[in-house]
Amino acid sequence: MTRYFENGTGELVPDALAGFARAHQDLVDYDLADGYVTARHPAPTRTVGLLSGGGSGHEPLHAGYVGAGMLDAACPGRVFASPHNRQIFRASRAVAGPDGVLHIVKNYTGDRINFGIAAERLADAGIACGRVLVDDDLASDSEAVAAGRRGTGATVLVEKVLGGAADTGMGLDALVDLGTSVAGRCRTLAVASAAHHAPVTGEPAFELPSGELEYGVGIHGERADHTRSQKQVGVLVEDMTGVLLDALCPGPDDPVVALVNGLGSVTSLELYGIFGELGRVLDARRVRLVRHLVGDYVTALDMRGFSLTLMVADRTVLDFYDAPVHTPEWRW
Amino acid sequence: MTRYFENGTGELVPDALAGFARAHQDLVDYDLADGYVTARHPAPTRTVGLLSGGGSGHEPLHAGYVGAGMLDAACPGRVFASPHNRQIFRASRAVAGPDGVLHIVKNYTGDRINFGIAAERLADAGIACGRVLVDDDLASDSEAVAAGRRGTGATVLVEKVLGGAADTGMGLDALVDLGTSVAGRCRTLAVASAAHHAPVTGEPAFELPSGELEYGVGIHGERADHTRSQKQVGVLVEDMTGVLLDALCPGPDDPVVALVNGLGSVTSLELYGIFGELGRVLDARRVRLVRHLVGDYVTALDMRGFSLTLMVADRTVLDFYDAPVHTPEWRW
Amino acid sequence: MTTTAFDTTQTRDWMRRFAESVYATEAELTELDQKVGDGDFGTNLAAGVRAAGLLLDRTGGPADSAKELGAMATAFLDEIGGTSGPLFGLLFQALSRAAADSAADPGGGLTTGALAEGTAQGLAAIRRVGDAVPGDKTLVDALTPAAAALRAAEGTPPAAALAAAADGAWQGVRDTASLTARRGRASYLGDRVTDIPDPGAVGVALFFASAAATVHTLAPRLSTG
Amino acid sequence: MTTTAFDTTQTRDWMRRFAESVYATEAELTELDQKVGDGDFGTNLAAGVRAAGLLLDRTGGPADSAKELGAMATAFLDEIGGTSGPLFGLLFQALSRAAADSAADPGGGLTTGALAEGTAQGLAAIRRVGDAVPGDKTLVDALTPAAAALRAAEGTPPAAALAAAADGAWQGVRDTASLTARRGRASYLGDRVTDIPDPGAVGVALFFASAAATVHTLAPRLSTG
Ligand SMILES: Nc1ncnc2c1ncn2[C@@H]1O[C@H](COP(=O)(O)OP(=O)(O)O)[C@@H](O)[C@H]1O
Ligand SMILES: Nc1ncnc2c1ncn2[C@@H]1O[C@H](COP(=O)(O)OP(=O)(O)O)[C@@H](O)[C@H]1O
Ligand SMILES: [Mg+2]
Ligand SMILES: [Mg+2]
Ligand SMILES: [Mg+2]
Ligand SMILES: [Mg+2]
Repeated sequence: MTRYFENGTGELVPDALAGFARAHQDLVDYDLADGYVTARHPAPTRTVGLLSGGGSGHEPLHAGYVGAGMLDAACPGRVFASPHNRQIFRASRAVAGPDGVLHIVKNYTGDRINFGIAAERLADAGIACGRVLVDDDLASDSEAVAAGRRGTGATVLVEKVLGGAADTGMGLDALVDLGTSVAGRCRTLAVASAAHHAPVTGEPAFELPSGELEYGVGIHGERADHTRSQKQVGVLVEDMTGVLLDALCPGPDDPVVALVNGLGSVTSLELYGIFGELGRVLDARRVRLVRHLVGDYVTALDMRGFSLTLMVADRTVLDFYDAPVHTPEWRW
Repeated sequence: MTRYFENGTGELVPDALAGFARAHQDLVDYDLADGYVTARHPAPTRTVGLLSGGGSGHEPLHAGYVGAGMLDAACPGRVFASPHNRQIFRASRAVAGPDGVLHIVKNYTGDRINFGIAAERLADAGIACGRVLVDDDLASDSEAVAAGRRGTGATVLVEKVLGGAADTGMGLDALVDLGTSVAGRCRTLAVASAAHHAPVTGEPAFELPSGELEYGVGIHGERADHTRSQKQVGVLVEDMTGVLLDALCPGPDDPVVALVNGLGSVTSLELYGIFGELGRVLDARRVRLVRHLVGDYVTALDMRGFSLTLMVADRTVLDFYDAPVHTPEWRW
Repeated sequence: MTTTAFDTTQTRDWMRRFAESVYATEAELTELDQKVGDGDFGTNLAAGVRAAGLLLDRTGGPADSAKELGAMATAFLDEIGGTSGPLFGLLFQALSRAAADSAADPGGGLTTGALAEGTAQGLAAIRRVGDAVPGDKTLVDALTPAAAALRAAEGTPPAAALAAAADGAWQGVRDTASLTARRGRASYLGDRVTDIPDPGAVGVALFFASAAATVHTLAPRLSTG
Repeated sequence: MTTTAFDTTQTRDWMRRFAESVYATEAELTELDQKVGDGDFGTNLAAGVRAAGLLLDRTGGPADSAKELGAMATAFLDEIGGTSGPLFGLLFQALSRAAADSAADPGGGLTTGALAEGTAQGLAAIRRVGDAVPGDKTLVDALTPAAAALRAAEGTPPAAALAAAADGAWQGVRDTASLTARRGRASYLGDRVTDIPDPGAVGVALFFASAAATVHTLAPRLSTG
């Protein structure tokens, strides 16, 4: 109780979920026993339930995106720890449609393991279950990382697109294909100028010398594999965007969607400044920026940093992205 | 450039506004020369333009609330410095309706002075101008503070209610009366467990010993008039709510609206936990909580704290509050 | 020649030294305002003198003292927000008006009488708009003794009169250290902040002191010991 | 009697000492995981032993070693997320199954053979699910030598065999310090983190070491000097 406003270690997540459930009782139900959140008004046209989950501390991900047009259920784990398989299994059973349930999983070992065990149990129970793995983080795109790229900011884009698609009645296999294809066309890079604070100790998860940037940081306070000195934000964004574009190589006619995402305690002033720089860089490179989001979508507790995500879309993907959504934290 | 992502001192606000204007060009226009933001699609039924403004660093206040159903214009000053009178004068002239323009002003000396000078100039130009002063902060409710209570979190509630009212075609005098009455029925209290960081130096604006809370902090890093030791959040919220209710004394049938507001870098987990506690306290005291908001509405850069605002409403006020709104940061 | 009135060059030098003093002490002013306010006073004041300089660049510079002071007034009133920006603007506006009046008199230039009159008028306007009285721990506490010193010095040359005004202002600044603020952001702190002088008052003292020389650091002038 | 197999009381004492060791070293484990991961390993492991304790309270406690280990398996598999939670659960599940098998044998109880078999099966399951190989800097690096030591100790009493397993595990832990992680969160750090042992591996060593005595602090066991 030095920095976090909480009732005690370990109470942060359950207390938050209770408050969240009351705040949004018109939109979501909260299963207290098994600790998952479900949508109250899913589209009747859906044949597949959409479920995601992962460690807490990334709010609004995932519970904030449960509702019409997006997720049918979210399974929040403890802070930075994947949900356990029972939670995932029970939530999946609760929201599975006639064509089963789709798991949207960020690529982290813990999430893969727990979603994997839950999938085995679902198969055992005769419930069809598919998986879309999100692995957009460029910083972990290296031979040395056997686990593969991490899943980060792109998760919200994948959830939104799949939500729009599921509302059309699309079946499980088609959703898996679509989601896998969309996830494959997203890349993210994240930087931080200060670490998040560990809830248990109230202390920064790591120390960064003043003027240094953690370049390629993860969303759990995993440090990046290197630091670099802080530059003007225009230069920084230009560098980051260059790396993302090199990985994605959008064609001149490809519509691109951008997410400028705050990791926790970067100010809205900075995020909009960063978006301005991103727009300039994309204009100069003749990239067709057709949609954008600016705000805190996938956080890392109170980390002081931001991530840039680019998604190469097409007409179909954009239609699903534009489809109506009504969740606690995303509405149009 | 040690902590803030920016292009240099003094560029934070103009760069942010440029990015904001591009991000929300479907909703707002940005006058670069005079530095104000206007709504692109105000309701044709309005006869009075609604304008607010103040120092930057409180985002989404005010520019994030420019749009249909809320503000017609916002004048952002430098970080924590009120806008200058020319900015206010020009923006007022741009959005004044046939029945004039209404200034929603947070009670701070600088804002009063600059809005005051602008009002003189508007009178001179033959434009009717009214003012609603928001002064909800309980911590500055003291004989010793000659300037009176500060204006803080309630500002967004007043802006929303007046927006709904203005859309009905309500005239200037009636809006002033309504706004003044609504502002008078709002009280706020804010606490922080860590200071914001000054953009110029990147250092905390003040040091708080670990385990201490700044109790009654302002939204510019003005320290509170005392600190107290950090308690469980349930105890803290109970204390704060008690003080607010003592000041407002809602009757058993009065509908009450609550705002649980993050000041910058408090996590969404904590804010929902706080809302849960607030709900419990209000239930126990049989206060009729009819509406609520949970999130970052009025911030103090990256201050680690939150504020609680209670508004005693009535049927009319609730109708205006519930009216449709479509701004960059508030939509329903 | 310099004994009875400031000519344009002297006024311009004074304004330039004031700008220099503000830039030189910006960090110290920031620190003071961080202790009793929100830390932006130094930035606000620097933005004002910068805006005035840019304004004069654009218009090709002033032809007389009144216009030099008028540029300061326009810059601070029109471009600078915050609490102190328009208040300083009101002071400069009154000084500019007094300078214009005295320029019309035989002898012309910026006389001690004009300085006394302009400062008195500026103080009155600031008190009207900001509602502060002496003792509230604001810039009024430096401007009041400065105005009194100028009035008492009528008949003496402007340089001497302004030196007396600066002395009075610095004393006013030091006196604010022991006051409990009742106006401005510092007032919210109650009795928590003591022994810190008011930043706005320091700004006023800087202004008068710069008539004689640039102020490169505040520290020696703030110590009451 | 204690020479050929652990009875229920001995297994229960082992599990209790393990819980105690976890609580006692939670802060040290947190610190380790902060350096190479995300700082929650200590919390996750503590949540697991706590959940197992609560489960046994609810069910009135176990009747035999297999059920004692089974409670651990259920708690970790069903209640604990994170990477390590279900992996530890798989180890306990395999040990519980082996214990149940050996209890059916004449002589009964938890024999060294059952411990060796269960650990080998657990290791295999962990490798199947988590895809790690020795040298990836994970808990596999402690579990592999522990499994080998148990296999080599078949025929000796469980207490001696588990002591050998603990020695092997601690050595495995110390060896991870010089490895570059390829799995788990630590892998994202590349070569930036060296000389820090893997927290999950420490958890495995704690488990085997607790058969003999509670571990109150990690420090002496981690130093390679
Ligand atoms: N009501 C007032 N009348 C006169 N001067 C005031 C008043 N309130 C504040 N001041 C002066 O303004 C100074 C602060 O200016 P500045 O930092 O620009 O304003 P803000 O408080 O808006 O950040 C204070 O140090 C004080 O001298
Ligand atoms: N693929 C894997 N296979 C086996 N063990 C692993 C693997 N990845 C990580 N681990 C182990 O898990 C430990 C971390 O556990 P924990 O902190 O609970 O997980 P998380 O990384 O999800 O926070 C690591 O120290 C390592 O021993
Ligand atoms: Mg974790
Ligand atoms: Mg200010
Ligand atoms: Mg200030
Ligand atoms: Mg971990």
